[in-house]
Amino acid sequence: QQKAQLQLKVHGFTELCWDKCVEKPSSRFDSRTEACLQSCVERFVDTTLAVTGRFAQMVQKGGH
Amino acid sequence: QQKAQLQLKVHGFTELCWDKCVEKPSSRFDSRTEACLQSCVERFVDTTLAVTGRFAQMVQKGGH
Amino acid sequence: QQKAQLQLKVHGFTELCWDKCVEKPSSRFDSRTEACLQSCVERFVDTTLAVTGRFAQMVQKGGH
Amino acid sequence: AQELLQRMTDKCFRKCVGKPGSSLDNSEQKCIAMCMDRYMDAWNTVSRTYNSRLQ
Amino acid sequence: AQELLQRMTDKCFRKCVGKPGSSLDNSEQKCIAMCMDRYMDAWNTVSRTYNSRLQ
Amino acid sequence: AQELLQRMTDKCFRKCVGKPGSSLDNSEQKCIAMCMDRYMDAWNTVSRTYNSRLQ
Repeated sequence: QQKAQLQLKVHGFTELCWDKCVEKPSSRFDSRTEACLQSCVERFVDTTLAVTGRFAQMVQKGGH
Repeated sequence: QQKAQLQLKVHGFTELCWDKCVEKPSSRFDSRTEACLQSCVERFVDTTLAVTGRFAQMVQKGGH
Repeated sequence: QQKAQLQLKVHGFTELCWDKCVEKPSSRFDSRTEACLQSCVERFVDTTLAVTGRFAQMVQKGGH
Repeated sequence: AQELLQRMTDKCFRKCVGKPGSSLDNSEQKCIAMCMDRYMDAWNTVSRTYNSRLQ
Repeated sequence: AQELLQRMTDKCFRKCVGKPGSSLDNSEQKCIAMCMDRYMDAWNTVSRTYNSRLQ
Repeated sequence: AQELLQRMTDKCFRKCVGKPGSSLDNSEQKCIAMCMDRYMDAWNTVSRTYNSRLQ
Protein backbone atom coordinates (compact mmCIF):
# COMPACT_ATOMS: atom_id res chain seq x y z
CA GLN A 1 0.00 0.00 0.00
CA GLN A 2 2.95 2.27 0.70
CA LYS A 3 4.16 1.58 -2.80
CA ALA A 4 0.78 2.63 -4.20
CA GLN A 5 1.02 5.94 -2.35
CA LEU A 6 4.53 6.53 -3.66
CA GLN A 7 3.29 5.86 -7.19
CA LEU A 8 0.48 8.35 -6.70
CA LYS A 9 3.02 10.97 -5.67
CA VAL A 10 5.05 10.30 -8.80
CA HIS A 11 1.89 10.77 -10.89
CA GLY A 12 1.10 14.01 -9.08
CA PHE A 13 4.63 15.39 -9.47
CA THR A 14 4.68 14.46 -13.14
CA GLU A 15 1.53 16.50 -13.77
CA LEU A 16 2.71 19.48 -11.73
CA CYS A 17 6.21 19.57 -13.21
CA TRP A 18 4.90 18.92 -16.72
CA ASP A 19 2.81 22.10 -16.34
CA LYS A 20 5.80 24.04 -15.00
CA CYS A 21 8.50 22.81 -17.37
CA VAL A 22 7.08 21.55 -20.69
CA GLU A 23 5.87 24.20 -23.12
CA LYS A 24 5.35 22.20 -26.26
CA PRO A 25 6.04 18.50 -26.75
CA SER A 26 8.98 18.16 -29.13
CA SER A 27 10.88 15.21 -30.52
CA ARG A 28 13.20 15.26 -27.52
CA PHE A 29 13.58 17.14 -24.25
CA ASP A 30 16.41 19.65 -24.37
CA SER A 31 18.74 19.70 -21.36
CA ARG A 32 16.98 22.72 -19.89
CA THR A 33 13.61 20.96 -19.72
CA GLU A 34 15.23 17.85 -18.27
CA ALA A 35 16.97 19.94 -15.59
CA CYS A 36 13.75 21.81 -14.88
CA LEU A 37 11.88 18.55 -14.25
CA GLN A 38 14.54 17.39 -11.81
CA SER A 39 14.70 20.72 -9.97
CA CYS A 40 10.92 20.84 -9.86
CA VAL A 41 10.77 17.59 -7.91
CA GLU A 42 13.65 18.62 -5.62
CA ARG A 43 12.19 22.07 -4.89
CA PHE A 44 8.76 20.64 -4.27
CA VAL A 45 10.19 18.27 -1.69
CA ASP A 46 12.08 21.23 -0.16
CA THR A 47 8.84 23.22 -0.04
CA THR A 48 7.02 20.33 1.63
CA LEU A 49 9.74 20.12 4.28
CA ALA A 50 9.72 23.89 4.85
CA VAL A 51 5.93 24.04 5.14
CA THR A 52 5.69 21.00 7.40
CA GLY A 53 8.53 22.17 9.67
CA ARG A 54 7.12 25.66 10.03
CA PHE A 55 3.66 24.31 10.71
CA ALA A 56 5.00 22.01 13.44
CA GLN A 57 6.72 24.98 15.09
CA MET A 58 3.49 26.98 15.04
CA VAL A 59 1.54 24.16 16.59
CA GLN A 60 4.16 23.77 19.35
CA LYS A 61 4.03 27.46 20.15
CA GLY A 62 0.28 27.18 20.17
CA GLY A 63 0.29 29.91 17.55
CA HIS A 64 -2.44 28.27 15.54
CA GLN B 1 -18.01 11.55 9.63
CA GLN B 2 -20.21 14.59 9.12
CA LYS B 3 -17.45 16.67 10.65
CA ALA B 4 -14.96 15.24 8.15
CA GLN B 5 -17.23 16.30 5.30
CA LEU B 6 -17.58 19.79 6.72
CA GLN B 7 -13.79 20.05 6.96
CA LEU B 8 -13.46 18.96 3.37
CA LYS B 9 -15.83 21.75 2.34
CA VAL B 10 -13.73 24.28 4.23
CA HIS B 11 -10.64 23.03 2.40
CA GLY B 12 -12.42 23.29 -0.92
CA PHE B 13 -13.75 26.81 -0.25
CA THR B 14 -10.31 27.95 0.91
CA GLU B 15 -8.78 26.87 -2.39
CA LEU B 16 -11.55 28.37 -4.50
CA CYS B 17 -11.66 31.69 -2.64
CA TRP B 18 -7.87 31.88 -2.45
CA ASP B 19 -7.84 31.74 -6.25
CA LYS B 20 -10.57 34.38 -6.51
CA CYS B 21 -9.35 36.81 -3.84
CA VAL B 22 -5.60 36.53 -3.21
CA GLU B 23 -3.31 37.99 -5.85
CA LYS B 24 0.04 37.95 -4.15
CA PRO B 25 0.75 36.82 -0.59
CA SER B 26 1.74 39.90 1.44
CA SER B 27 2.65 40.42 5.04
CA ARG B 28 -1.01 40.93 5.94
CA PHE B 29 -4.38 40.74 4.23
CA ASP B 30 -5.82 44.18 3.56
CA SER B 31 -9.48 44.65 4.45
CA ARG B 32 -10.55 44.23 0.83
CA THR B 33 -9.05 40.74 0.60
CA GLU B 34 -10.56 39.77 3.93
CA ALA B 35 -14.00 40.99 2.81
CA CYS B 36 -13.59 39.19 -0.52
CA LEU B 37 -12.91 35.89 1.25
CA GLN B 38 -16.01 36.27 3.38
CA SER B 39 -18.24 37.25 0.47
CA CYS B 40 -16.81 34.43 -1.59
CA VAL B 41 -18.01 31.85 0.92
CA GLU B 42 -21.40 33.57 1.31
CA ARG B 43 -21.97 33.89 -2.44
CA PHE B 44 -20.91 30.31 -3.05
CA VAL B 45 -23.46 29.10 -0.52
CA ASP B 46 -26.06 31.35 -2.21
CA THR B 47 -25.14 29.86 -5.58
CA THR B 48 -25.46 26.33 -4.23
CA LEU B 49 -28.93 27.14 -2.88
CA ALA B 50 -30.01 28.77 -6.15
CA VAL B 51 -28.75 25.87 -8.25
CA THR B 52 -30.22 23.20 -6.01
CA GLY B 53 -33.59 24.93 -5.75
CA ARG B 54 -33.88 25.50 -9.47
CA PHE B 55 -32.87 21.91 -10.16
CA ALA B 56 -35.52 20.59 -7.76
CA GLN B 57 -38.15 22.68 -9.58
CA MET B 58 -37.09 21.28 -12.92
CA VAL B 59 -37.27 17.73 -11.68
CA GLN B 60 -40.76 18.32 -10.26
CA LYS B 61 -41.99 19.75 -13.54
CA GLY B 62 -40.42 16.76 -15.23
CA GLY B 63 -38.46 19.23 -17.29
CA HIS B 64 -35.28 17.21 -17.18
CA GLN C 1 -21.11 -0.33 -10.41
CA GLN C 2 -20.22 -0.24 -14.09
CA LYS C 3 -23.04 2.23 -14.56
CA ALA C 4 -21.60 4.45 -11.85
CA GLN C 5 -18.26 4.49 -13.65
CA LEU C 6 -19.92 5.38 -16.93
CA GLN C 7 -21.73 8.24 -15.21
CA LEU C 8 -18.45 9.49 -13.79
CA LYS C 9 -16.99 9.54 -17.30
CA VAL C 10 -19.93 11.57 -18.54
CA HIS C 11 -19.36 14.06 -15.71
CA GLY C 12 -15.66 14.28 -16.54
CA PHE C 13 -16.27 14.75 -20.28
CA THR C 14 -18.88 17.41 -19.59
CA GLU C 15 -16.37 19.45 -17.57
CA LEU C 16 -13.57 19.02 -20.09
CA CYS C 17 -15.70 19.80 -23.14
CA TRP C 18 -17.46 22.68 -21.37
CA ASP C 19 -14.01 24.25 -20.88
CA LYS C 20 -13.07 23.62 -24.52
CA CYS C 21 -16.33 24.61 -26.20
CA VAL C 22 -18.41 27.03 -24.09
CA GLU C 23 -17.18 30.61 -23.92
CA LYS C 24 -20.09 32.36 -22.31
CA PRO C 25 -23.40 30.83 -21.30
CA SER C 26 -26.10 32.25 -23.57
CA SER C 27 -29.79 31.66 -23.90
CA ARG C 28 -29.17 28.77 -26.29
CA PHE C 29 -26.22 26.86 -27.73
CA ASP C 30 -25.54 27.81 -31.34
CA SER C 31 -24.93 24.90 -33.72
CA ARG C 32 -21.18 25.44 -33.56
CA THR C 33 -21.03 24.91 -29.80
CA GLU C 34 -23.28 21.88 -30.07
CA ALA C 35 -21.04 20.38 -32.77
CA CYS C 36 -17.96 21.21 -30.72
CA LEU C 37 -19.31 19.31 -27.72
CA GLN C 38 -20.03 16.26 -29.85
CA SER C 39 -16.64 16.32 -31.56
CA CYS C 40 -14.95 16.87 -28.22
CA VAL C 41 -16.32 13.59 -26.88
CA GLU C 42 -15.55 11.73 -30.11
CA ARG C 43 -11.98 13.06 -30.35
CA PHE C 44 -11.33 12.33 -26.70
CA VAL C 45 -12.38 8.73 -27.21
CA ASP C 46 -10.13 8.61 -30.30
CA THR C 47 -7.24 9.99 -28.26
CA THR C 48 -7.81 7.40 -25.54
CA LEU C 49 -7.72 4.64 -28.14
CA ALA C 50 -4.58 6.05 -29.78
CA VAL C 51 -2.76 6.44 -26.47
CA THR C 52 -3.78 3.02 -25.16
CA GLY C 53 -2.90 1.26 -28.42
CA ARG C 54 0.49 2.91 -28.68
CA PHE C 55 1.23 2.17 -25.04
CA ALA C 56 0.35 -1.52 -25.52
CA GLN C 57 2.73 -1.70 -28.49
CA MET C 58 5.54 -0.17 -26.43
CA VAL C 59 5.01 -2.61 -23.61
CA GLN C 60 5.04 -5.56 -26.06
CA LYS C 61 8.29 -4.38 -27.61
CA GLY C 62 9.65 -3.96 -24.12
CA GLY C 63 10.41 -0.41 -25.10
CA HIS C 64 9.33 0.95 -21.77
CA ALA D 1 -27.55 14.00 -9.16
CA GLN D 2 -25.22 15.06 -6.34
CA GLU D 3 -22.14 14.92 -8.55
CA LEU D 4 -23.86 16.89 -11.32
CA LEU D 5 -25.04 19.58 -8.88
CA GLN D 6 -21.59 19.99 -7.35
CA ARG D 7 -19.74 20.28 -10.63
CA MET D 8 -22.39 22.57 -12.10
CA THR D 9 -22.35 24.86 -9.06
CA ASP D 10 -18.59 25.09 -9.20
CA LYS D 11 -18.46 25.89 -12.94
CA CYS D 12 -21.29 28.42 -12.80
CA PHE D 13 -19.93 30.17 -9.73
CA ARG D 14 -16.55 30.56 -11.44
CA LYS D 15 -18.16 31.78 -14.67
CA CYS D 16 -20.81 34.09 -13.23
CA VAL D 17 -19.48 35.56 -9.99
CA GLY D 18 -16.45 37.76 -10.70
CA LYS D 19 -15.51 39.56 -7.54
CA PRO D 20 -18.01 38.35 -4.94
CA GLY D 21 -20.07 41.23 -3.50
CA SER D 22 -22.52 41.64 -0.65
CA SER D 23 -25.19 39.61 -2.42
CA LEU D 24 -25.82 37.93 -5.77
CA ASP D 25 -26.90 40.82 -7.96
CA ASN D 26 -29.49 40.54 -10.68
CA SER D 27 -27.12 39.87 -13.55
CA GLU D 28 -25.26 37.23 -11.56
CA GLN D 29 -28.54 35.47 -10.79
CA LYS D 30 -29.56 35.51 -14.44
CA CYS D 31 -26.14 34.25 -15.46
CA ILE D 32 -26.36 31.37 -12.99
CA ALA D 33 -29.80 30.30 -14.24
CA MET D 34 -28.63 30.40 -17.86
CA CYS D 35 -25.40 28.64 -17.01
CA MET D 36 -27.33 25.82 -15.34
CA ASP D 37 -29.54 25.35 -18.38
CA ARG D 38 -26.56 25.24 -20.72
CA TYR D 39 -24.58 22.96 -18.42
CA MET D 40 -27.43 20.47 -18.45
CA ASP D 41 -27.71 20.76 -22.22
CA ALA D 42 -24.00 20.02 -22.41
CA TRP D 43 -24.37 17.08 -20.07
CA ASN D 44 -27.16 15.68 -22.22
CA THR D 45 -25.22 16.13 -25.47
CA VAL D 46 -22.13 14.52 -23.98
CA SER D 47 -24.10 11.65 -22.54
CA ARG D 48 -25.93 10.98 -25.83
CA THR D 49 -22.75 11.18 -27.89
CA TYR D 50 -20.75 8.95 -25.57
CA ASN D 51 -23.48 6.34 -25.32
CA SER D 52 -23.92 6.10 -29.07
CA ARG D 53 -20.14 5.85 -29.48
CA LEU D 54 -20.02 2.95 -27.04
CA GLN D 55 -22.53 0.93 -29.05
CA ALA E 1 -3.95 18.67 9.21
CA GLN E 2 -2.66 16.44 6.41
CA GLU E 3 -5.17 17.78 3.90
CA LEU E 4 -4.40 21.40 4.84
CA LEU E 5 -0.65 20.85 4.55
CA GLN E 6 -0.96 19.23 1.15
CA ARG E 7 -3.18 21.89 -0.37
CA MET E 8 -1.13 24.70 1.17
CA THR E 9 2.14 23.24 -0.11
CA ASP E 10 0.70 22.91 -3.57
CA LYS E 11 -0.68 26.48 -3.70
CA CYS E 12 2.46 28.06 -2.23
CA PHE E 13 4.80 26.10 -4.49
CA ARG E 14 2.82 27.24 -7.53
CA LYS E 15 2.74 30.86 -6.32
CA CYS E 16 6.32 31.19 -5.05
CA VAL E 17 8.55 28.96 -7.17
CA GLY E 18 8.60 30.22 -10.75
CA LYS E 19 11.20 28.28 -12.67
CA PRO E 20 12.65 25.84 -10.14
CA GLY E 21 16.40 26.37 -9.65
CA SER E 22 19.20 24.49 -7.89
CA SER E 23 17.84 25.41 -4.45
CA LEU E 24 15.09 27.52 -2.88
CA ASP E 25 16.58 31.01 -2.92
CA ASN E 26 16.04 33.58 -0.23
CA SER E 27 13.08 35.32 -1.81
CA GLU E 28 11.36 32.02 -2.54
CA GLN E 29 11.76 30.98 1.09
CA LYS E 30 10.32 34.27 2.32
CA CYS E 31 7.45 33.99 -0.12
CA ILE E 32 6.66 30.46 1.08
CA ALA E 33 6.61 31.52 4.74
CA MET E 34 4.34 34.47 3.98
CA CYS E 35 2.12 32.38 1.73
CA MET E 36 1.66 29.83 4.54
CA ASP E 37 0.63 32.52 7.01
CA ARG E 38 -1.87 34.01 4.58
CA TYR E 39 -3.21 30.60 3.57
CA MET E 40 -3.93 29.80 7.20
CA ASP E 41 -5.55 33.21 7.66
CA ALA E 42 -7.73 32.45 4.66
CA TRP E 43 -8.58 29.02 6.03
CA ASN E 44 -9.61 30.58 9.34
CA THR E 45 -11.73 33.28 7.70
CA VAL E 46 -13.44 30.73 5.47
CA SER E 47 -14.04 28.36 8.34
CA ARG E 48 -15.50 31.08 10.57
CA THR E 49 -17.72 32.47 7.80
CA TYR E 50 -19.01 29.08 6.76
CA ASN E 51 -19.72 27.96 10.31
CA SER E 52 -21.66 31.10 11.15
CA ARG E 53 -23.62 30.75 7.90
CA LEU E 54 -24.58 27.21 8.80
CA GLN E 55 -26.12 28.27 12.09
CA ALA F 1 -0.64 1.77 -15.67
CA GLN F 2 -4.30 2.85 -15.61
CA GLU F 3 -3.56 6.05 -13.70
CA LEU F 4 -0.65 6.92 -16.04
CA LEU F 5 -2.77 6.33 -19.14
CA GLN F 6 -5.61 8.48 -17.86
CA ARG F 7 -3.48 11.43 -16.87
CA MET F 8 -1.41 11.21 -20.04
CA THR F 9 -4.50 11.08 -22.25
CA ASP F 10 -5.95 14.10 -20.48
CA LYS F 11 -2.77 16.19 -20.76
CA CYS F 12 -2.11 15.25 -24.40
CA PHE F 13 -5.70 15.85 -25.45
CA ARG F 14 -5.59 19.31 -23.89
CA LYS F 15 -2.22 20.10 -25.47
CA CYS F 16 -2.77 18.65 -28.93
CA VAL F 17 -6.46 19.00 -29.80
CA GLY F 18 -7.41 22.69 -30.04
CA LYS F 19 -10.91 22.95 -31.39
CA PRO F 20 -12.03 19.35 -31.89
CA GLY F 21 -12.91 18.63 -35.53
CA SER F 22 -14.56 15.76 -37.40
CA SER F 23 -11.54 13.49 -36.88
CA LEU F 24 -8.03 13.63 -35.46
CA ASP F 25 -6.04 15.19 -38.28
CA ASN F 26 -2.49 14.26 -39.14
CA SER F 27 -0.79 16.93 -37.08
CA GLU F 28 -2.94 16.16 -34.04
CA GLN F 29 -2.02 12.48 -34.29
CA LYS F 30 1.69 13.29 -34.53
CA CYS F 31 1.39 15.67 -31.61
CA ILE F 32 -0.32 13.01 -29.50
CA ALA F 33 2.37 10.43 -30.24
CA MET F 34 5.14 12.90 -29.40
CA CYS F 35 3.32 14.08 -26.31
CA MET F 36 3.05 10.50 -25.05
CA ASP F 37 6.76 9.90 -25.51
CA ARG F 38 7.66 13.09 -23.67
CA TYR F 39 5.13 12.44 -20.92
CA MET F 40 6.68 9.06 -20.26
CA ASP F 41 10.15 10.62 -20.31
CA ALA F 42 8.92 13.14 -17.74
CA TRP F 43 7.42 10.37 -15.63
CA ASN F 44 10.71 8.49 -15.70
CA THR F 45 12.76 11.56 -14.78
CA VAL F 46 10.40 12.45 -11.95
CA SER F 47 10.34 8.90 -10.65
CA ARG F 48 14.15 8.59 -10.73
CA THR F 49 14.68 11.98 -9.06
CA TYR F 50 12.12 11.37 -6.36
CA ASN F 51 13.40 7.89 -5.55
CA SER F 52 17.00 9.05 -5.24
CA ARG F 53 15.86 11.93 -3.03
CA LEU F 54 14.06 9.55 -0.72
CA GLN F 55 17.19 7.49 -0.10
